[in-house]
Amino acid sequence: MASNAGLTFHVPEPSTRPGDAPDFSGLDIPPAGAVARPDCLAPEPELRALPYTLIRVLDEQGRAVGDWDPHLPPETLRKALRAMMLTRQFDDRLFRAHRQGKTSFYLKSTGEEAISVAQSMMLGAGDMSFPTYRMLGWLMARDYPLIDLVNQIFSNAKDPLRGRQLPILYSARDYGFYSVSGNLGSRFGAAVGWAMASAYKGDDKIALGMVGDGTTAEGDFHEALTFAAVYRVPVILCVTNNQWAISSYSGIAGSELTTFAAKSIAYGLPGLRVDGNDLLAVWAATDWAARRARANHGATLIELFTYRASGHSTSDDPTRYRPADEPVHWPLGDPIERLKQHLILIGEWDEARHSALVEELEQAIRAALKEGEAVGSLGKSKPPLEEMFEDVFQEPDWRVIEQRREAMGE
Amino acid sequence: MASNAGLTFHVPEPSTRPGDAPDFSGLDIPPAGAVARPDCLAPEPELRALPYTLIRVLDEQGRAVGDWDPHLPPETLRKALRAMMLTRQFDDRLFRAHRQGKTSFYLKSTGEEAISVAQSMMLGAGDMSFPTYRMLGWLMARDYPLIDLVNQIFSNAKDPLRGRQLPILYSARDYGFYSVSGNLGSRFGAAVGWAMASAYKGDDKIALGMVGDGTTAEGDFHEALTFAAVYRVPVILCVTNNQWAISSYSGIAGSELTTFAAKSIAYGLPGLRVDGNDLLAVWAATDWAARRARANHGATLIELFTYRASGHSTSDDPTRYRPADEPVHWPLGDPIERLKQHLILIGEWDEARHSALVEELEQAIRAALKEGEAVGSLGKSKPPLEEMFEDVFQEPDWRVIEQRREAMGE
Amino acid sequence: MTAMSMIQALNSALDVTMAGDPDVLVFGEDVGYFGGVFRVTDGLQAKHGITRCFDTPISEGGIIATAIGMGAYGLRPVPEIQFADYILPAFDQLVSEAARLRYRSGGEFCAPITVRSPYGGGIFGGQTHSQSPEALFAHVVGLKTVIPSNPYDAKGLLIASIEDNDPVIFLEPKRLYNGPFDGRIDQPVRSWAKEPTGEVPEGHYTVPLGKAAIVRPGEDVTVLAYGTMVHVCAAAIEDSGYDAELIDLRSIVPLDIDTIVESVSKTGRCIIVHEASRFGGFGGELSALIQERCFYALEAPVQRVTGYDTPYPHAFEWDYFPGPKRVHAALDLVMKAN
Amino acid sequence: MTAMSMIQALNSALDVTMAGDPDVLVFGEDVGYFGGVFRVTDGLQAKHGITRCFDTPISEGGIIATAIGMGAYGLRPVPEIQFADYILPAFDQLVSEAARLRYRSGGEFCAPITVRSPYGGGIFGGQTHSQSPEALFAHVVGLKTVIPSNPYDAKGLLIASIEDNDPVIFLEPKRLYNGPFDGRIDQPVRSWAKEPTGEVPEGHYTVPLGKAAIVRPGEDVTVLAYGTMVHVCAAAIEDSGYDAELIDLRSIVPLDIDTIVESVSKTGRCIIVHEASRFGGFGGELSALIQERCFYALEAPVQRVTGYDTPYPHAFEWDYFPGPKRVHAALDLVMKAN
Ligand SMILES: Cc1ncc(C[n+]2csc(CCOP(=O)(O)OP(=O)(O)O)c2C)c(N)n1
Ligand SMILES: Cc1ncc(C[n+]2csc(CCOP(=O)(O)OP(=O)(O)O)c2C)c(N)n1
Ligand SMILES: [Mg+2]
Ligand SMILES: [Mg+2]
Repeated sequence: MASNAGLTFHVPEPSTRPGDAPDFSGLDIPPAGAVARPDCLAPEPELRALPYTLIRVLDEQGRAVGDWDPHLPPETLRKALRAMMLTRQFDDRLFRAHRQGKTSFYLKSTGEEAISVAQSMMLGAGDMSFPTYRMLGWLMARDYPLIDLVNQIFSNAKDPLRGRQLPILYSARDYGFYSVSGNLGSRFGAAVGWAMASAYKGDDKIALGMVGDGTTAEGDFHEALTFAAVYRVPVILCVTNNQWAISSYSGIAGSELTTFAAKSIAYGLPGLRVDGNDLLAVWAATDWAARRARANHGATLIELFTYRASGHSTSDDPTRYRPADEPVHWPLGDPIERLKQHLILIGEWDEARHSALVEELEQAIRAALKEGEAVGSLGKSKPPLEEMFEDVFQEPDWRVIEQRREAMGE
Repeated sequence: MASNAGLTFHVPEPSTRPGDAPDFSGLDIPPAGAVARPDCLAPEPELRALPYTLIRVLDEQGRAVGDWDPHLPPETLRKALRAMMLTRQFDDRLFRAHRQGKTSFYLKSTGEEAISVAQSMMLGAGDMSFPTYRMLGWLMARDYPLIDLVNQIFSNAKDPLRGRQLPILYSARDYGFYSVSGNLGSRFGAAVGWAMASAYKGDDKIALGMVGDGTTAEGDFHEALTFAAVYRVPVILCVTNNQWAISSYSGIAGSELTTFAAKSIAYGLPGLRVDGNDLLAVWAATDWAARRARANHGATLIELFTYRASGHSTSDDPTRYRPADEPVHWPLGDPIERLKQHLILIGEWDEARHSALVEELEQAIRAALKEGEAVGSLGKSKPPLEEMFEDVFQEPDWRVIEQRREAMGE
Repeated sequence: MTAMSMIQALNSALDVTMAGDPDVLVFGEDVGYFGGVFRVTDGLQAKHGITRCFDTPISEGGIIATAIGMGAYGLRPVPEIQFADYILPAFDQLVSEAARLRYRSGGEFCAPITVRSPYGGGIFGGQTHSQSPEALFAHVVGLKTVIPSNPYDAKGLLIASIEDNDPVIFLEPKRLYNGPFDGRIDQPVRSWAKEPTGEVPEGHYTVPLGKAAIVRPGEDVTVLAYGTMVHVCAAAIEDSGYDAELIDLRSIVPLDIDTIVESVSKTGRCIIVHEASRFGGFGGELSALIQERCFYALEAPVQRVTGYDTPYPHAFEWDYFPGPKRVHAALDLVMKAN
Repeated sequence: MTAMSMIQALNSALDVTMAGDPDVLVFGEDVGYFGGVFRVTDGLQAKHGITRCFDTPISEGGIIATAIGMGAYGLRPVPEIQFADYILPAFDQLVSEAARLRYRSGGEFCAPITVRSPYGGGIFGGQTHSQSPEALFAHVVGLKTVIPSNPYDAKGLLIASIEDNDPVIFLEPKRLYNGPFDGRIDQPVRSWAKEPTGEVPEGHYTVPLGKAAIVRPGEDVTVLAYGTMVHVCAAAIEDSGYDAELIDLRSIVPLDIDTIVESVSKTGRCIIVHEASRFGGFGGELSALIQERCFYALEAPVQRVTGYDTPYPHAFEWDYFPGPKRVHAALDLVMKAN
């Protein structure tokens, strides 16, 4: 036995902490347009370099460049811009509502809006996403009623989820949005099962599963990818790498050594690594994976590389574990600004229209909030107590019936 | 939405079933010596081709060729041959003992002996393996007493595990052999934790974890590799790909699309794919990974490519799901025959010595069996009933004490 | 009616539902071409096609997650977990996803899945092929747990479970697969062939969930059991000579509380028998319910006869297994009380 | 003695054991630099070094598997699971590995690990930040389950758990982290500062596992509780005016059966209170044990006051939470019986 005493192990640490100057110098960001777009039916062995680069379309000037440009009509781009802005403004407003004591919890997707907006718009109405809590953009892009969001966040008498769920853990079947839960990762495999069921029925609907970078460490992640690969399932499995998991940076999930997209290689699946702050790149990559899936060539893993610009949630204060000004130094910019700049550059948008839109959305949000508050914010209104006892099973059994009676003082 | 109706999914199937002629034509086996041996401290990005080839040392003539030849002294080779033969003969004898009703269960490692024998001999006495049920060779290579094996298999009064475990689920701490359990996969992460603990203490001991090809689909597999990679843990994580998981061929675990060694790439770890029927190749690959681990360069994933020559266990009949004569057509031969041929070729062994050794081992096994039967086979002897109630906790609580009293009719 | 073993009855239940409903799929480790390590899915792949009955990777979490997704789409999957001991890697999927989906989504999604799994001891399977985890499921709101004790019930309950729109854990007493077993280990092994409950209709029928069976009416004492223990209790009652009322719960969630209360109110005495370890086992819940609801009728403390609070140890199979002697002793105890 | 919140007391327990034993390691999601989402591990990394208190990947199974391996080597790991709701992905590791290792290896290996996790409701955490899974652990042979109700006990029990050579599930009632809470939601929030049990020694001491505390002696009726419910029961007893004996179990495995039996034998009446859902909950086991051992002393049926058999619903926090009113009603019920 060769024996060098003194084994050690290593605990990854981010390069900067509070008080340090932000440092993104370690990032290797290829220029927009630099990555060639292979045929979406290409066999996996030909695709093994893709996980180690970064697919980008919008360059620093706001031009759409390269193979991956999805060439979307301006109308579509404006709709995407609107959905991203609505998400951002709604998040900010409801975050404030939490600070005002109107609900128990809130969580924003600031800086990550391009991801769910692009994917929501790109995929079909009948496709199903298995979202995380950070995908409000999906619903915004599909015009989910603001008042239903507010009522859910307030857990009030008109809450579509009947007061049962923590704020923002939406469920919206008709909008292709599967029930979110507090448990991380445990729905990744359901995305695969749903898509397998669609394939079993010879249907044309595909599924999209999403987890955060931190959540890739769960066994669920591996199990979902294994099933997706083995049965060649029409599903798109995604990782939003916003580089943080509450206070842990992505190195704790393994990013010191490789990319999240490269996890695809373990399964013989293609892996795309995408600038997640670039709506066009997200769109194009999702489209590539969707075409592959619809052609029965199976699943793709997509890493959406982005940055969590806000705290994790209302329970978090990121200045305790990373430099307070880190968000403003993030080199891949803001997804809303970047799309706006592009639209202006191609002559399809201007500052005046932008300001007007901000105002219009603000009004809509204010109206929805007002309507929701009229019903009641948390604690001021709640669904009838019976709702606590419904849907445990399709038909309540004697336990639920007896307990309902007790609770209602009958 | 682009929509081609008619999605499908795919269920992998082996190329042959009972009644078909065995067919290994799909295998891509490079010649022995073809794969270059990179420096064991090389960074992972330079190693990404290794998982897609096959490290082999012993060629068809029995010569040891190429970079990976570990250049072992003949004495060591003869010791390895002996341990493999002892494993094979013991397995055959105890399998028959099961058929004779002397125990409830048995499971052989026929065809896979090179793996655990090479690893057991190569690693140090203080290193710890987290084995599967198919690693008897590890114990044989370290001269674990045959009588203790027999007594465990018989669950008799002298069973070192006190009648508590199913036959062959050994535990042998002093032999670097962690407690095996019926649950697949759930000890892979413990191997990582053990090695981390060793590193924490600045010790020089490393760990080896093992799972079968089928078991790679468990979440445990992914979680162990994630922790091993993130903390740069001195552990060797291995997959014995014997191409079968009871009745399911390895395609059901994902081998249609890639290799098991390639799963290393997901974690930024090196992956070696090795001819598991070639004791020298297994030795060399384990040595490479051990050197890397001991130099604090972290974990390696090793796929040992082999073939399960017998049924899964005494509960299995492989002729129900694969051609009955498939084992004899397996192109990578028998590990015992191959090492024997090599030893003869280099003038360090001959048929007479071989026959004598067979006989010697047979005697030793027969003696151990006799001794075990004198104590009693299953049902004829068992440890004292108190043993059922020991070791639930370090100190029994009142429940155990009361129940022991009841059971013992006190 | 045809004579069927429990394995054949379960196989028939799957076959009948698959034939009647194209949305029923069966999958699990070794269930496809091979037909399952206990042969329960034998022939289903050949008959219904490889996309309706297929092998899965060894990943219990993945199996259940896949089933939940299929259920959310609208299918009615019937996954098998090879041994109940190996359900635990899927425990989070069952508790956090399957059991909670309908509730948390306000009824938008549900998990109409039936998870079949052989459980229990009596086969020298050692610690990890013998466990009875039913209490872990009974405590999980949103899960149903069903345990048959004979071929007729097995088929009818399995069909009812598959047709149910909530997640069902369907535990199959593996020691009863090929014949009844009453714990008299010195007796010859029996088959289902000569048993009345081994006579099984070939077509579709259901045994409703939540309805216990009074296996043997009686006046002296109530005996509550399920699975293998039903047969053990019948033997013990026979040995004891008491006029005991033997109730086979058949499903523990939903629980047939009315039948239990009615019986104990009548007899005033009760024993509860299960193979699982005692502490925190389902017997505790039953005992609590009975003393809550029949307190003034009780003439003796309710007794539990159970596996010990140890793992299931290989050499001590028959010491651990709660056989007719231990049940008989408990009957004596409650009958002699007061 | 220093005034400490439960968070500070737990932090002190970790600090003291880490200082005294180099083999104690602390790890989990966000526990390192950040000090844990509830701040229980605050400052430990800075003080004891990054290899002794560190962040882990989000992988509860991986965390526990790693801890088990470390324990087998000879360390004494204290992993944190961020919320008890998220222990379930590690359930197989806890049951099949940690709990069984000593037994199945004939004592060659053991798992001296302490799994800390905040549990319970009362903080509007919704379905997945409010659950009380203790019954799932109580049924698992080989696991100990400890639940403190105040800072003094929290520190002493945590040190005892870490020093114990068997695996301990250490559930921390998160609603009590910063102050006692008796369920009177109209009252101002209290802190531990003015409570006697908030006076905590700075150094090393232990509170033994398996020893209940008689919080309030009484003659009329026995009240069994643990965690947050101890405070709720105290309030309800105060409201009711009965001379109730309030017992804080402190650990449910090992269970202090002697103290329970002694009390109920004396009072003849008993209520059991827990926040977890009722069916199959730990109250069932307690109720069964009591009627088995105190049957002839009982003057009224043992009553359970528990969470309902539904998930923990966000808007209905105070309907679900078993507050003092419901406990009071149960006291009336048992006191008026007979
Ligand atoms: C199974 C589980 N474990 C732990 C948690 C606690 N938790 C909530 S969010 C979070 C971080 C998630 O990080 P990531 O996956 O990167 O997603 P992000 O929040 O960055 O979108 C953790 C640890 C949880 N909700 N579920
Ligand atoms: C968690 C778990 N799931 C299922 C089983 C049942 N089982 C026992 S062996 C086996 C096949 C294992 O195949 P593989 O990992 O390839 O190992 P091999 O038997 O080929 O050595 C299965 C499914 C088990 N023991 N544990
Ligand atoms: Mg993240
Ligand atoms: Mg195998």
